[in-house]
Amino acid sequence: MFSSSYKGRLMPVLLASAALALGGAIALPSFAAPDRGQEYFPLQSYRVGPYAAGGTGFFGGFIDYMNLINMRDGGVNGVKLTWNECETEYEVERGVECYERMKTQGNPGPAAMNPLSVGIAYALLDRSTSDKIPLITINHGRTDTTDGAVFPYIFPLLLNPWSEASAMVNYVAQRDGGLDKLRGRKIVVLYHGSPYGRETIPIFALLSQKYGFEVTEIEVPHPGNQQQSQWLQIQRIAPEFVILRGWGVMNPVALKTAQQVGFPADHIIGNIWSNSEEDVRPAGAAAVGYIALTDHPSGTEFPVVQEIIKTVYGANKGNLDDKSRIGSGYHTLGIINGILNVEALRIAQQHFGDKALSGEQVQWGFDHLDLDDKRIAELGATGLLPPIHVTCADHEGAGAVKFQQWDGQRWVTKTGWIQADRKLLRPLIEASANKYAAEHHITPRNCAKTS
Amino acid sequence: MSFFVDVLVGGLLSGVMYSLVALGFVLIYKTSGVLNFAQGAMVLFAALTFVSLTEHKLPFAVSLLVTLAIMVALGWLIERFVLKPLVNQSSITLFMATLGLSYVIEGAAQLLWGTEVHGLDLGIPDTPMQFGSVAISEFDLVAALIAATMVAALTLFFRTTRTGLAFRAVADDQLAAIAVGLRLSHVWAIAWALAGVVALVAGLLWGARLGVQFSLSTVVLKALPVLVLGGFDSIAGAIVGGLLIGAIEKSAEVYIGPFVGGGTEGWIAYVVALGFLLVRPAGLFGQRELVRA
Amino acid sequence: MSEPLLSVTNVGATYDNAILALSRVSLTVGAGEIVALLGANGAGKTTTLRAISNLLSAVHGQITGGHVTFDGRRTEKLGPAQLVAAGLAQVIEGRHCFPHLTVEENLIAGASALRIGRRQLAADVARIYGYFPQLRAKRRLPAALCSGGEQQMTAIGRALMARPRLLMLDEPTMGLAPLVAREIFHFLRALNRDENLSILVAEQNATLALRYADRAYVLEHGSVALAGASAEVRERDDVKHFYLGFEPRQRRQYSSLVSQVGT
Amino acid sequence: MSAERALLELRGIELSFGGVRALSSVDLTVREGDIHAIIGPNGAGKSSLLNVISGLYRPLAGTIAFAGKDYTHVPVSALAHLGIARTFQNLALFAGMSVRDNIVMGRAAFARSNFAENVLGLPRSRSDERESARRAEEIMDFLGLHAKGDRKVATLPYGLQKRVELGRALIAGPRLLLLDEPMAGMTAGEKLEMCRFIVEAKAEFHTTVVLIEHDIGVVMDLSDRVAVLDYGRKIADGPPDLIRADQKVIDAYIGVDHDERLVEAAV
Amino acid sequence: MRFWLVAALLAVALLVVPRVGNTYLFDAILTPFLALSLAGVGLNLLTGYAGQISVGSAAFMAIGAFAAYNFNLRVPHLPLLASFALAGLTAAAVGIVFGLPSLRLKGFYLLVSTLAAQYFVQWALTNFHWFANDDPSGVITAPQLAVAGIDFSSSAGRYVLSLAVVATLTFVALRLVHSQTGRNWMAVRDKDLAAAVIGVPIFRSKLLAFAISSFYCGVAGVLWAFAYLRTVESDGFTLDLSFRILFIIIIGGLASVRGAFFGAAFIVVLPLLLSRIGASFFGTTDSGIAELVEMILIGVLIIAFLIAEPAGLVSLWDRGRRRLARLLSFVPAPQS
Repeated sequence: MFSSSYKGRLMPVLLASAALALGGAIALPSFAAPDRGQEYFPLQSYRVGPYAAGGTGFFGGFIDYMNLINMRDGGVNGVKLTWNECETEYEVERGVECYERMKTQGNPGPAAMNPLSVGIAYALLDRSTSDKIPLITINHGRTDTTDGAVFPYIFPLLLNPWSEASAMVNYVAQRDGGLDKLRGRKIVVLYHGSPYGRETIPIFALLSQKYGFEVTEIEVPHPGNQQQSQWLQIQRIAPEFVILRGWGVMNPVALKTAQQVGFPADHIIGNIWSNSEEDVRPAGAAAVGYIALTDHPSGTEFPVVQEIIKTVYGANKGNLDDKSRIGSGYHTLGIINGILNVEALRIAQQHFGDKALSGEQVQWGFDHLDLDDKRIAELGATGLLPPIHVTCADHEGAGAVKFQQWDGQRWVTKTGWIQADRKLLRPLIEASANKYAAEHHITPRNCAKTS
Repeated sequence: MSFFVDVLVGGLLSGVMYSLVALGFVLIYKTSGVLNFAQGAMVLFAALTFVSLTEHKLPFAVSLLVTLAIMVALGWLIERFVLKPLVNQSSITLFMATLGLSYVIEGAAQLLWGTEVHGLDLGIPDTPMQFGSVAISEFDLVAALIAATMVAALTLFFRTTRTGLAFRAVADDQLAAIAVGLRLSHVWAIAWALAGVVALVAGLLWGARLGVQFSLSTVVLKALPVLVLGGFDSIAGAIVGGLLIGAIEKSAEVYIGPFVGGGTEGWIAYVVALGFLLVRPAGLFGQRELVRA
Repeated sequence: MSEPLLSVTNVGATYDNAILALSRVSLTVGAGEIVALLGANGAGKTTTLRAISNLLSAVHGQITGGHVTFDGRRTEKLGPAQLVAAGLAQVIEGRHCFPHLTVEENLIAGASALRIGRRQLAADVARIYGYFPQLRAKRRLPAALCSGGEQQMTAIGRALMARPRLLMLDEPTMGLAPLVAREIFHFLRALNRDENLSILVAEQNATLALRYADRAYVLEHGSVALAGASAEVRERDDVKHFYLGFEPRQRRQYSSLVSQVGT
Repeated sequence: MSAERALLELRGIELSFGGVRALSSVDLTVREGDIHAIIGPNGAGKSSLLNVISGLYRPLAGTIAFAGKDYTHVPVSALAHLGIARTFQNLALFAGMSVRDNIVMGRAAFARSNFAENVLGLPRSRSDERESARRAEEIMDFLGLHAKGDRKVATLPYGLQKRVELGRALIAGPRLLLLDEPMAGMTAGEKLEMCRFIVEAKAEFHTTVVLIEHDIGVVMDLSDRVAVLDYGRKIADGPPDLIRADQKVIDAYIGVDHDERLVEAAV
Repeated sequence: MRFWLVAALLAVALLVVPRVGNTYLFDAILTPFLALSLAGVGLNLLTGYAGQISVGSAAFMAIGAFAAYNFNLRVPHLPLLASFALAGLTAAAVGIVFGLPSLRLKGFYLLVSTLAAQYFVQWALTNFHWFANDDPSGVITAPQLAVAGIDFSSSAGRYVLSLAVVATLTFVALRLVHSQTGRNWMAVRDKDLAAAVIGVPIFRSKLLAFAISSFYCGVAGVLWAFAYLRTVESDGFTLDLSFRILFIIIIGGLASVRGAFFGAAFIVVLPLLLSRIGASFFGTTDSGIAELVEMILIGVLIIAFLIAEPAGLVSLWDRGRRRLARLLSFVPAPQS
C-alpha cells in the first residue's frame, strides 16, 4: 500500500546523473581559468551561512572596485585584473580546499589571498608563506603577524585586533576626559566565541592593569544568537561601557538583548566587525545611539564610491543585488581592501615592471605599501581610510580609527582619527612573534637591511 | 534575590521560545516516529518567507496567509516525496533523511529570498517593564502569550475535531488506526503541515528577536534537550521541558558560568537532560521507551 | 445459493517474505451468515482475517496468491480504509483500543472511513450505547482504564461505527471471563438476527463458537482442514484432533522416531 | 530409562504484569533427562514460565532450584555457565550475522580471550576461534546446515532459521534446553525433522528439555511428561496418556460450554 | 583474489600516487578523505556493529587532536606515532565516560546524550586555555611530522603518513569485527535479549565499542589536525562534522568497514564535484547561488540515496560487481 511510484525508478536516474556529473566535472574546466597576463585575485568568499551578510558586502565591494579599475582604467598599468570565487561558508576546511584549488591557477599565479576569516587565515599561515602568496587579513587576523620580520607574507593591514582594543580604550578615556579617568571604571568585553573573538583577551587584561579599570570578559558562543544570560550578567555588573566584539548575527542580537534588559545602546561600543549597517538594521530601534569604531566609514559620498555607482553599477556590472547596500560598512571595507590590493600591485609594478606579477612580487608591493593623504585623495577616498604606511617590520601600517554613532538611519561620524597606543603594543607583538618563530624554526628576516 | 527572580523569569520566558520549536518535533514524532531534524530549517524557511513577503510590500495579514499556505504545502510535499517512500525504514535512516531535508529547505529558502539578514518588526516593543522589582520584556510576555494560545489551540484541535482525533488515534495505535479505516499518509501530511504552522509561529517570534537569518535554523539544537526532558511524544512535556531548560540554562550561566569561564549554555541543557534521562529514561511525560532503530 | 458476500479463493500469505503463514485458503461468507474460523494457535486464523482486510502489509506480511472478493468486488487494489468504507470492518486480535482515547472517542474514531455529519455521528454513537449500555457510563474514561470486557465491547462498537455489512472478529473472547465471553457471542447472534449483519469470527473456543455459528471452517497449518455446518462439525470427532493431536497417522511417525533413537 | 533426579524444580512461582496475574503458584519439577512439555491455550502463561526459568522475569514469589541450588531468580548473565540454553518464540537470531557466526555466538560465554588478544591474534584467541569453529561445524553437520554456513541468517527460510537457533543453543552443550515453540509455523515435514533433532540432541548431549509447543500431536509423542497451564495455573502434569484423557485439559483446549463448567465448579 | 586486489590498491596508493599527485589532490581530497574514512570506520564500529547511535564523533576527533598536540608539546622526545596512540587512548577514555549512559538509553535518547559529549568537549577545549597551550585564540598548530627521522611534512608526506595509519587501523578493525569481540557487538545490536541469555556481557561490550570507536575517532582527529588542516581550533570540530561522519556510514553502508571508505569518498568528493560543475555553470557571477544550488543538490542526493539504496553504497557496489562478474564469466546465469 505504500509502494511509491517513483521509488523504483530512482536508482537508474541516480546512477545516470552520477556518471553525467563525473563526466561533466572532468570535461568542463573547473573555473573560467584566469587568462595569461592578467593579475589574478582568488576570492575565498562566503555568500552563504551565518556570516553571509559580511561576505556578500565585503567581496561585493572588492569585486566592484576591481571592476572599476578594469572598466575605467583598463586595469593597472594595462594589466587587467581577474578573479574567481570559491565559497567557504566561513568554514576552515572549505577555506583550505579553496586555497589549494586556487593557488595553482592563474599565470603567473595568484597575487594575494583575502579569505576574510581568522580561522581560515590561521590555517593558511604557513601554507601561504611556503607558497609565497601574500595573505591579507585586513582589520583582523592574528595580531603578532604584524611583525613582518617573522611573517613576511601575512598582512593584517590597517588595524590589528590589539590596536583596535587599545583604540577603544583610548576612546572611552577621551570621552571621560583622559586616561587617568579610567581608574575604577567598569568595562565589559562581550566577545564572539571564535579565534577572532578571543584574540584580544590578554590585551584587555593588560590595559585594565595599566589604566586601573575593571574588565570582565564574557564570551558569546558561536554564532551568537543566544545572549540573554550574558546580558543578565552585564546587568548585574552594571558597567559603564560594554565593548562589543561581535560578528554577524551576534551584533543585532546583542543590541536587542541589551534593550531587553534595559542597557543603554549609547554605552555599547562596537568593534571593527560590529560596525556595518547589516549589524544594526535588523536590531531596529534597539540600535539607535549605538557607537562603533571604524576605519572604513560607510556612505556613498566618497568620490570612489560615486565612480563605482556610475561606472560599474551604471553598466549593470555591480556585484550587490541589493543596491541599497552600496556604501554600507562591509561594502566600503571591500572597496578599501580593493584599493590596498591594487595599490600594492601598482607599487610592486614600479619595482618589477608593468606586467602581471607573481605573489612573491606582489608581496614586495605590500611590504612597501604607502598611501599618504595626497595619494588617498587621488584615489577619491579621502576620509574613507586613514593614511597607511606598511614597512618590512610593520605589516599593519596604520592603527587609526574613527568612532561613529547609529541614528536609526545612518552612521554619524563622531570623531576624527584616534590612534591606538602602538608603542605599548609593539614589544608584546614582537615577543609573541618571536615565540612563534622559535616554535616553528623560523629565522626572522632582517628588516633593518631591506627597508 | 530580585536578581535571581530576574534570571529565573528571563530563563522561563526564553524557555517558552524553546518549547515552541520543540512542539513542532513532538507533532511529527508522535504520529510517525520521525525525529525531524529539519524542523529548524522549517522555522528559517517560514520566517524568511514571511519577512520577504512583507518586504515586497504585501500587507501583514496577506503575508501571513500566504506563508501559512506555503508551509502547509511544504508539509504535504515532504510527506509525499520523502517520508512515504521511506516507510518501514529504520528510524536512524529517517532521521538522516530529515537531515538531508534540512539542507534542501535551508538552501531553497536562501535561494528564494537571499542570504541577507532581515529585521522583522512585529510591532511588539522589546523593552523591559517593571513588575515590582522584576523587569520583564513586553516581547517575552507576548511571546509567552502566543505560545500559550497556540498550545491551547492545538489542544482544542486535538480534543474537539475529528482530524485531531484521527491524529491521536494514530499516535496511540497505528495498526488499530489502519484497521478502523484511517489513512496514515493523510494524518502524516497533516502532522507535517501543522509542524509547518508551528514553525511559522516560532520563526516569527525568534525572527523578531534575532533578526531573520541563517542561524535561525540552529534553534533546533535548543529543542533537543527540551524533548529529552519532556519526552519526544508529549506536548505538555515540550512546554514543561522548555521552561525547565530555559530556567536551568540561564541560572547556570549566571551563577556557575563565571567560575568556569562562561559559555555553559552550549552544553548545560544537554548534560542536565542526560542526567535526568539516567533517572527516567522516557522523559518527564514520555509514554514509552524508544527502541533502537 | 446466490453470490456470497465474501469469498476467499486460494489465498496464500507469508511474513517477511520468509515465513509461510497461509497456503491456498478458501472460504465464503454468505449474506446474513455467522461463520466461525476455528483452529489451534498458529493455524492461520489471524493471518486469514488480515489478508481479507488488506492489513498484512502493515505487519510485514504479504499476500502471495489467490484473491478475495467482497460484495462482488475484487479487493486487492483497495486499501484498508476503502474496504472499511465498503462495509468490511474488523475487530483485530487483542482488541487494540486506542488506550489514551476515551471510550466515546474510540467509537467516533471507528467512523473515520465514513463521511457523515456530526448529528448522524452522535446518533450512531447512541446506537452503540444502546447495544452496550455499560459503555455509556464509561464514555469519558480512557479506554486503557476499562476492564477487558468493556474494552472488547468498545472495540466491537468501534467496528460497528463503520456501519459494516460484514463484521470480522479475531478471538473476541480471548482472556475474557467465561460469562463475558458468552455475552459477547450472544450479542453477536442478536446483531446478526436483528440487523442481518454477516459475521466472520475467528475463535479458539470451538464449543462456544460452534454453538452460535451457522457454519465453520477449521484451519490447520495455514490451510482449511475441515468445513461444514456447525452442527455437523460439532459432531465430528476429528475437531478434537485438531486441537489435541489425536490423528493416529502422524503420531506413529514421531513415536517410531523416538523408539528408533532410544534403542 | 531416565534418572529420577530432579534437575529443575519450581515452587510456588507468582508473576504479574501491572496487576494482571500471569502465573499463580506454579510448581514444576523437571527430571534430569526428560523432555517435559508445557502446553496450554494462548495467554496461559507458558512463555512467562520459560522467561522465569531463564531469568528474564523476576517472579514475585517462589523459588527455583536448578541442579540442587536455590534461586529466587536465575541470574541471566550466569545462565550459560549454569548450563541453561534457550530458544525464543519469535526467533531471536542475530539477523545481520551468518549462520555460522550465529551458532558460534552460542559459545560467547566460554570465550577466554579479550579483545586485545583478538586483534593481535594471540594463541588464546586463536584456540578459542578454532574450538568454536570446530564445534560449529559439528553442530551444522548435525543440523544439516553445513551448506548454509556463510549465508546471512535473515535470508534463510523460516524453518532453517529455527534450526539455527536450536544450533546456537546446542553448541554450549547445555544441561537444560528451553525450547519456546520450536515448530511454530513449520510444515509437517519440517516438524518431523525438528523432532528428530530434539530427540537426537537429547540422546547425544544428554540434555534435559523443557518444551513449549502447540502441536499437541508432537507433544504427546515426544514428551516424557506434559504440564498444562490455563489462566496462569497448572491444571495438570503427568505422562502424555494421562493428560490426553484429562477432562480439564480437553475443556481448556476446546472450550466447554461455560455454564456447564460453572456448574461443574459449583458441584 | 580479494587480498591481492586490496594489496595492489594499497601499493598503488602508497607508491604510485605520491609520485604523480599534486598538492591539491593530497591536501584537498586524499588526506581529508583518509581522515574522515578513519572516523567513519570508528563510528561504524559503534553504530554499525554495536548498534549504538552517536553524533559525538567530532568531539572525539577534537579530543584526539588536542591530546596529541599536548603529548607532543609536553612530553619531550615522545615519538610522533606514540603521541598518536596516546591521543587515541585519551579519546577512548573519554568515550567510555560518555558511553556509560548506553547502559540505560537507546535510540534517540542515546543520540541526545552523545550530543552532550559533542558540546561539552568543544566547550571544555576552548574554555580551558591550557589545552591549547594558552594560545589566546585557542588554536593549535601541528608539530613537525617526523617518524624515525623521516620528515612527512610535505603534502605527499602527510598523505603517506595518513594512509599508513589508516591502513593499519583498518586492518585492525577488520580483524576485530571478525573476532569474538565483533560478534558480541553484532549480537548486542541485533537482539540484546538473546545476547544476554547466551552470556554476552552486554554492558562491557557496549563500553568497549564506545572506547574503540572513540580511539579511532581520536586518531582520525589527529590526522585531521596534523596531516590535513595543520592548524585547528576546537570550534572546527562541529556537530556538522559529526553529522557528516554519520552520513558517511549510512550512505556507505552500516556495519561495513569498506562502507566507511565509500561513504567518505561520497561526502568528500561530491561537494567538490558539484562546486566544480557549479563554478563552470554559473561562472564567476555568483558563488552564493552556486553554493545554494549545491546545498540543495546534496540534500536531494542524500534523500534519494536513502530511498533508493537504504543498505548503502556497499550493497550497490556488491551488486554491481556480481553483475559484472556474471557478464565477464560468459556463463549464462542459471535460470531459477
